[in-house]
Amino acid sequence: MTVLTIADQLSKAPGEKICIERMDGDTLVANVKGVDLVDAVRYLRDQMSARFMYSVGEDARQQNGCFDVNQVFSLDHDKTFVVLRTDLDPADANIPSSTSLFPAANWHEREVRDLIGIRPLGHPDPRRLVLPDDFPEDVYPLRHDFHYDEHPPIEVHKVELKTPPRGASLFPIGPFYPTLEEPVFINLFVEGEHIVGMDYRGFYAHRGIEKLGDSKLTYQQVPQIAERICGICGFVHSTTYCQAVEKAAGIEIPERARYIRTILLELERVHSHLLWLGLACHFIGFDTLFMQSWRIREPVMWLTEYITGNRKTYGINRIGGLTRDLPADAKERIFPVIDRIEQQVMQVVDAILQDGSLAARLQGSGILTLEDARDYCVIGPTARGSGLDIDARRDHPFAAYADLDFEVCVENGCDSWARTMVRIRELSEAIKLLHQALDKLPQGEIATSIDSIAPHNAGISAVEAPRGEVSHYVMTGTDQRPLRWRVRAPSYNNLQIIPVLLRGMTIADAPISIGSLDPCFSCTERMGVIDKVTGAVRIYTRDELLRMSQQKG
Amino acid sequence: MTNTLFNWCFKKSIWVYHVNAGSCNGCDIEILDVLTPYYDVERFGIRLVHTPRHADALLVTGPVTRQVRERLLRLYEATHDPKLVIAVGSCATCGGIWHDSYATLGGLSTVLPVNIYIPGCPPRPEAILYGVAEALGLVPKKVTEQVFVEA
Amino acid sequence: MFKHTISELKEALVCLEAGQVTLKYPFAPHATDVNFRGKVDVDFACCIGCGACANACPATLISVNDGDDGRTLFFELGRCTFCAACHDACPQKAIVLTSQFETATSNIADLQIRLILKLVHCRECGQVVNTQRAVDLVREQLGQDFGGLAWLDLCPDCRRKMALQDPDLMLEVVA
Amino acid sequence: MNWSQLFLSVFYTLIFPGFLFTAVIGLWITWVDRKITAVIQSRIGPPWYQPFADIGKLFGKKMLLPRDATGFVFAPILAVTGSTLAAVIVFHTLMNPTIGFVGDLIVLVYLLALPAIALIIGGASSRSPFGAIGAGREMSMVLAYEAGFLLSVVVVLIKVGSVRFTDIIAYQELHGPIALSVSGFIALLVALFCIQAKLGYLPFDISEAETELIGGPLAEYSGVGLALFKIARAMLSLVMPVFIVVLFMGAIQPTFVSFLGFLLKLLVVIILQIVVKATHARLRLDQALSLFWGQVAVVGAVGVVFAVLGW
Repeated sequence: MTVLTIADQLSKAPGEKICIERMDGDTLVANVKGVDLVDAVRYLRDQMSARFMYSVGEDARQQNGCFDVNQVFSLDHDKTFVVLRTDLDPADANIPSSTSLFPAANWHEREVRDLIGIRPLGHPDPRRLVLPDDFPEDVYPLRHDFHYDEHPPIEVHKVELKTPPRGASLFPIGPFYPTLEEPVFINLFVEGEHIVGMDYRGFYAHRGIEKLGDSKLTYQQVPQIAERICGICGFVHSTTYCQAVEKAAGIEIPERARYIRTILLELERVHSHLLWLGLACHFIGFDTLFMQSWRIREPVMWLTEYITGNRKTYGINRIGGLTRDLPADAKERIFPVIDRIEQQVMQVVDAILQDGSLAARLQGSGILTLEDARDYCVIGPTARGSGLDIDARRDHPFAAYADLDFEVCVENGCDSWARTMVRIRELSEAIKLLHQALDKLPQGEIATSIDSIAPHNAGISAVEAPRGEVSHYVMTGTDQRPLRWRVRAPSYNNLQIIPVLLRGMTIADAPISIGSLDPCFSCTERMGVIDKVTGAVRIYTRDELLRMSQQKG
Repeated sequence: MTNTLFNWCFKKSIWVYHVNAGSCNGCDIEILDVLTPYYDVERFGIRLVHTPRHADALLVTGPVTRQVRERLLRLYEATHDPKLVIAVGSCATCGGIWHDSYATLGGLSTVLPVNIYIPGCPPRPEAILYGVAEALGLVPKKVTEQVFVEA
Repeated sequence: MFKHTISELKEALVCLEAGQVTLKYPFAPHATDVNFRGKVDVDFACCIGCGACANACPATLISVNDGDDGRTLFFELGRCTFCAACHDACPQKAIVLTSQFETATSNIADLQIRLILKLVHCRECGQVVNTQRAVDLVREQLGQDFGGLAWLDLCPDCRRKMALQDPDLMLEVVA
Repeated sequence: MNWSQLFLSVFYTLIFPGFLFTAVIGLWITWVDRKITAVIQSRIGPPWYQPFADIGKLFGKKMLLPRDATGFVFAPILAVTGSTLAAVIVFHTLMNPTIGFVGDLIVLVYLLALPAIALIIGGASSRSPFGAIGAGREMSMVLAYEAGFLLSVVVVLIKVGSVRFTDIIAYQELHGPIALSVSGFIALLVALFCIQAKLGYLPFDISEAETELIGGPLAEYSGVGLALFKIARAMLSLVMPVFIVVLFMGAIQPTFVSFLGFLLKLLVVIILQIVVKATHARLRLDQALSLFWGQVAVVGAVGVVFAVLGW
C-alpha cells in the first residue's frame, strides 16, 4: 500500500474518528481526539497490523496551547510510519491508556507522565518510572518552563516496590550486579531456586539527554550527545538523529555519505555482536570464550579508530553528511581485518555448536513465544529469535541499505540459543554487507551545506541497531535547535518482557535470559531497596564526606 | 616492616569493583576490554571482582545520576579500607557532556573523594591501564595545568 | 558427557592457535593511529580569543570571560568528549589535536587550560571592543586597502555614532 | 608424650607437611591455574608471586563483622583446620607409611568434606540473600558429589580390603595401579568428576557463581576471612589431586624415579582439571544434580559391582 491508500483507509475507519493531517514521504500524521484514541489504536492493530513503536509527549503550549501526545506506529509491510496525535488541554491532561492493546505502551505512558505530566487513565501500574526517587512531584522536566540545569530540591518520593507473594523470598539483582554492566534494580521473587515473580526499578542512568537536546545544544551539537546515549551503538543514535532532522528539513545527503554511514553502522554491528557473544559466555561462567571473542573484536576497534579518530564515539556525524571522509586506503585496510574476523568467528562458532555445556545452558532458557513477541512489540534479534520477521534495514530503508543485498536472519527457537544464532548469522551478514558497501562506494562529496531548518516539522527515522530498531522523533524548532527530540532505544521495548522471559525459570537462568536480550540500559534510560550491607546503613551527608576525604588526604 | 609488606602486596594485588553511575556504557566496555587478551590487566595482579566487599578499588564511570547517588555512597561504605576511588571517563571526571543536566550531579568528586581521574570519552584501554598504574605510583603524571598570559 | 568434554578440549586447542597476543604496553609505548583524536592543546601564539570554540563545544567546557586583566578563555578538559568541534570551528587553527591519551591525574586542575588575552577598550566609552590580537589581525588584513582604520578601537555603538558624524568613516565601515 | 614429640607434632601440623607447606604449594598451584587459563585465553597472566600478594593484601585489609558473627568467624577457621588435618594425614602417611592408623582413609574422606561444610556455615550466617542461596546450593551439591566420591573410594576399599591408607599403597606395590583394572578406571573417572566439584571448579562452581550469586557464601567475606577461605581452597587443590593419585595411580616408593613419576601423575591430574575448568560453562544446579545423581552415581555403582566381581 502507498501512503495515500493508507490515508484513505484510515480516514474511512468506523466512526471516521481519525483525521489525516499531513503526509510526507513515508510518514503519515493523523489527529485523534482523546476519547477516540483507544478505538483508533485498536483499528490500527487489528485492521492494519500496525506495530506500536513509542509515544512522544510534547509541550506544545507555545504553538497551539496544548500538550500533545504522539503515538508512533510502524506498518512494517508498507514501509510507513503512522503517527496518532492527540491534543490535550493542559488543565486536564489525561489520556486513556492503550496498555490493554499493546502491553509495550506501559513504560511509554509512564514516561510521558513523569516528564510532561500527562496522566494515563486506566494504567495497570502507574508508579514512577523515569525520574529519581528524590525528585519532587509536580515538576516535569520536559515542559518548556523547566530549565535544563535546575536541580529541584530533594524530596523523598518513595517508589513502592512490590512485595513478594506468600512463601517467596527476595533475590535482588542490582542496582550493581556483575553481569549487568549498568545499574538496574530487578527484584526477583524466588521460591528456592525458582522465580515466581519480579519487580523492576530501572532508570538509574537517566541523564536528561532529551532535555539537553531541546534546550541547550544546537542542531549540530546534538549528534555528539546522541552518540553518547550509548557507548556501544553510539553511531546508530547519531545517524538516527541526523536522518530524522534531514527528513524533517528535506535535506538530501550525498551518496558517499550514505555509504560511509552504512559501513560504520555495520562495523558497529560486528563489534557489538562479538561483544555480546563474549558477555553471554561470561554470564554463564565461560570466561575463555569471553576472552577469545573480545580478542577477535579488538581489531575492529583499531579499525574504527583509524577511520574516524576514536574507538567508540566516532564524532563524525553531522546533519547533512559527515565531517571526515574515509581514508584513501580504507578498503585495503578493512578487508583483511573483517575477513580474518569472519574466519575466526566461524572457528569459535564451530566450537560453540559442538559444545554441550553451552547449549545446555542456552537452550530452553528465556522463552519468548511469537505471540508475546508481537504483543510486547519487541524488536531486533530478540524478535527475530522468536520468528518475528522485522528489520528496519529492510522495512524502513535508510542510508545505502536499499542498494545492498542482505538476508534478514530469523530463527524460530524462541529461546536464548535462538537469539544467539540470530546474532551469529547477522555477524556474517554484516561482513557481507561491508564487502558490498566498500565495493560500491561512490566518489564525491561527503556533506551538503545546510542553510536553515524550517521550524515545526516532524521527522521520524528508524535505524536497525545491533540490538534492534532505534527510532528518533525530531520536531524542528526555531532557535537552531529541536523543539522536541525523542529517543526510543531498542532495549526500551525489549526490557519490558523480562517478566515474561523469567516466567518459570531458575535464578541461574536469570542472568543469561536477561543477557540474551543484549539489554542496554543507558540507551533506554537516557536519562527502595534491598540492603546488601549487613549492619546499620548510614548515609553520609556531603559535609561528612568532605571531612572524611580530608582525613584520608 | 609489616606495613611495607602490606603496602607491597596491596600494590601488586588490586581487586577492582566496577560501578556504573549512569554512564553510557562506553567506559564500561573499555574497562572490560582492559581485562581481555590484548591488554591483560591481570599481568599487574588487577582483577575484576563482583562484590564491593572484596574490592580494593572502585572504578566509577558515569556522571553520577541523581538516582544512583545514594547507592554509590553505600557501595563506598561497603568497601573496606584501604581503598582507592578511580573516576573513569570524562563523565566521572567532570560530569561530561551532561554536567549541568537536571538529572546528574556533575561528576564523581561531588559525591566521593577521588584518588585519580582518568579522562577520555571513552578513555582507551591503554589510558585506563596508565591511570591505574599512576594511582599505584608506578608511572609518572604527564599532564599539568597550563596558563598562558599575553605579555 | 565424556563426548562433550573431548569437544571442549578441542576448543582449548582452537584457542591456543591464536597464541599470546598481549601488547607490551605500558612497558613499551603504544603508537596511536595518525587519525586518533587525543587531548586538545592550544597554540597560544595563534589564538585571538574569538570564542568560536566555546560556541561549538557540545560539552560547554570552554568559557570566555572578560575581566580587568583581559579576556580569559578557560578550558575544563576534564569533561572533553574529543569530538574536535572546537578544532573545526577555530578560524586561526589555534586548537591542536594531540595524540596524547595518558592524561590521568589526581588533580582536576591539571586538566585545565587558561588563556589570558589583552583587550582593547573603546576609546570613547570604555566598553570592550575585542582582544588586541583580533584587532591587530583585522588591521593587518585590511590595513593596506583602508588607510587609517580609525574605527577599529571603537565599540559598535560608538562606531555607529561616529559614522553618523563622519560620512567618510561610514563608507569605510560599510565596506 | 614428651616435649620433643609435642614439638614435632606441632611442627608437622603447622609447618611441614601441614599448614605452611601445603598452603604455599597450594597457592602456587592457583598461580599455575591462572597462568594456564591465561595461556588458553591468549594472554600473559599474573606473575608467579600473585597468589601470595593476594593473600598478603587480604590480611592487611580491615574486616567488618555482621552482628551475631559466631558462625561467620568460625567457618573460615573450620575450613582451614579441615584441609590442614587432611594434608597432615596424607603427606605424613606418604613420608612414613608405618604411622597410618586403621580407618585413616575414612577420616580423610570426612576431613576433605569439612571445607565445603564450612562454606555452608559461612554462607548461611552471612545474612545476605546471595550467601543464603549459595549455601543452599552448596548443600545440595555436597550430598550429590560426596555420594559419587564415596562410591569411588568404596571401589578402592573393596579391591584392597582395608581402610588403611598404608595398605592401599602396599596393595598397589604388589598388584600395580588400581586404575589399570576396569573397576579402578571407572572409579578414577568418577573421582575426577567429583573432585572437580569438590574444588568448586567450573563447570561446578555453582555455589559461588560469581556472575549469578556474586560469590555466594563468600560474598560477604573480606580481609582475613576471605583469605582463610582462599587458603583452604588452595590447600585442597593440592591435597585432592595427591589423594586421587595415591588412591588410584600406583604406589610411591622412596626412590627418586618413583617420586618423579608421582609428581608427573600429579601434574597431569592438576592440568587436566585446569583445562576442563577453562573450557566449560557453568552448569545449572538442576543439571549438575542430575549429572551426579544420575550418570555419575550409576557409573560409580557399576564400578562397585565390578569391584565386587573382582574385575
